[in-house]
Amino acid sequence: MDRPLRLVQAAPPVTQLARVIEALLVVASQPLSVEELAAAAADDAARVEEALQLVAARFAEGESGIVLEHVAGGYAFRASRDAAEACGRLFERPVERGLSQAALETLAIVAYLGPCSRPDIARVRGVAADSVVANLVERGLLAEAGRSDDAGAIEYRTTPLFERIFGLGSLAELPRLDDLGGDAAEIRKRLEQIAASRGA
Amino acid sequence: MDRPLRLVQAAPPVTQLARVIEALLVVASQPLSVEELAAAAADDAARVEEALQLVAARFAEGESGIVLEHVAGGYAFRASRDAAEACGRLFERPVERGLSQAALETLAIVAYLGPCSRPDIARVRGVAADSVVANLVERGLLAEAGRSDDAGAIEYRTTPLFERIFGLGSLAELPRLDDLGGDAAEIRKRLEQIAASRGA
Amino acid sequence: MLAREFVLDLDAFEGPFDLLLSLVLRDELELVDIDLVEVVVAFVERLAERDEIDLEDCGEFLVLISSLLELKARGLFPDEADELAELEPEEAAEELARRLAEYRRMKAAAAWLTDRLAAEGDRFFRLGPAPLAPRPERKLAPQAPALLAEALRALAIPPKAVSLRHMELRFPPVSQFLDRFRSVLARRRRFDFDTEVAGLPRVDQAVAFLALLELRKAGEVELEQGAPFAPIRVSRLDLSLEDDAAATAPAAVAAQEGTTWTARSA
Repeated sequence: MDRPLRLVQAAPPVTQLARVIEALLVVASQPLSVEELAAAAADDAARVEEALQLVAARFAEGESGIVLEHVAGGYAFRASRDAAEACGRLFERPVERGLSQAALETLAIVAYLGPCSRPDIARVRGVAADSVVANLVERGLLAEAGRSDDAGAIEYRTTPLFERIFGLGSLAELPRLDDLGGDAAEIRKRLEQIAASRGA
Repeated sequence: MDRPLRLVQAAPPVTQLARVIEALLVVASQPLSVEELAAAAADDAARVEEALQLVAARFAEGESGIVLEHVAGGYAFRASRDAAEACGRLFERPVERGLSQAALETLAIVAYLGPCSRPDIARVRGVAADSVVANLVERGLLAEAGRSDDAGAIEYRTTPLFERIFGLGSLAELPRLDDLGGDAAEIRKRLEQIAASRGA
Repeated sequence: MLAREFVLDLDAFEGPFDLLLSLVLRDELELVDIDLVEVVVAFVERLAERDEIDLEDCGEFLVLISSLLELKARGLFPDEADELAELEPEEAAEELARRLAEYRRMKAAAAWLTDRLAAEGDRFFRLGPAPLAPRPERKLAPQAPALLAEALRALAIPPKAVSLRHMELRFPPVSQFLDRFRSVLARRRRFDFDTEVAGLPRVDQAVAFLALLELRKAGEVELEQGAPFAPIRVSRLDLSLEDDAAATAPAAVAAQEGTTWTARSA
């Protein structure tokens, strides 16, 4: 009874906490607040603030290519200013020459067959269209066009950017496909049947 | 006239190039190859390799919370392994470990046999591959790679994310197939033994 | 009965084998989604838990699982029936061995990936863009509208039948042999299985044997074998026939009880 039991483990040094914070920040896709960092590190906010000072010193402008930045939502890493030119080159994408087969098929379906939902496109292609459609929406080549009457699925249409890139005054200028069917409904039906016969 | 004009600017020191590389890697969304780094930094590949050594030394496991790794054909930062627990509290693992047996076999088939269609996979596994392939595409581990020449079926390949999650520098780091599993001649012999023991 | 009641825990199905069968027969479950190897493994595991092996159970299971395999093979490779006959037994054995080796290698590769995933599970990295990275703008060169028409026309080309004959096994339906044996038994009271199937390819012989087990299960025939690998004698079970009553009676009783396995295979 003379000596009290030591139940509390000594906290790890702040340098170690600083490393954990570096790790968290390099994985994060958004700035992290002191509270978020403390919760993840299972440590207290005051010590996190202390550790952040160490991180800030290690990752300071002029010292390092990685720089710790305090922004509205918390802390995040950014590229140093003297690497701005190199970063500009990295993110400046070369003009893409062409589209993937999946993208081309999807655009052709929507352009020729009229507004289509993702299940519609999947039926014609014979494979799920979710990621291709998301990608084309992000690139501004497809846009949402309300919900279909029956199933309530979101339908997509081609955009003015699509027409510009394909050099079309309007969708009416698309090359004719009379060999495939009289109208869009007929073509769609035919393609769906072939996709089904193609199987898995 | 005594002193020649200095027209050639001395290349900046490699330490400076190392900082630029750090900056590029901290903002990049994917691993960057030496060529990509060299193009962005407007420097030559040999010097980039040299600078990467400096970056690797600064961001080594055990030394830093941020670690440089060679993965999926390029270089990328990740969190140090000793921060895994903290990371696990804040982030989801890129792919939860619960990949099903079916998913792992499908990944193995595509990784080893190269672009494969769903029927190709079904033929090897003896089970329809549709739902498992759709799931792996959704998780970003497989991606479409065009249509096959003969049957027009969509073919799939593994993604850089697959290599990253499995910690592979490239697909070439997979163990040789010859070293895995059975050999056809040996299996054939066993089949013959079984057939012979049944009597004719 | 073990063969029908043992419980399965598969990716696509959880429950007794019996239920799996009825769901498949009612088209409520896609056979192509079921890993039949798992079913066999589960059955063998249950079997191993028992002290003695019940041949009745094994026979029934064999018939059921082979029927499922046949259905599944046809489901996976629907258009191959005509090409199947072309494969020589020698080639078939070669091909089977090749495919089993390939599948085993893929299983091993999957096991390697599993270990790898466990070892690399503590590597965290960022997915998606960095918080303070510039947003790249993707620019696309002008495209020819003809590409769109081509893409749609390509989708309208009916798929060529893929030749799978290099990897198929000849696999006649069990029903073919059921019909054949029944018609033989309509003419003759007994026949010798080995003589009846002599000259057939081995796979056919195997399917014929399954048909035999099916007939035995239905109580239509009695099977006898004097010693291991001795010829199997097949006798019609039919009480209405008066002749040779002494030989028929005990077999008929066995069929009614439905429990005794009369093939004396030592």
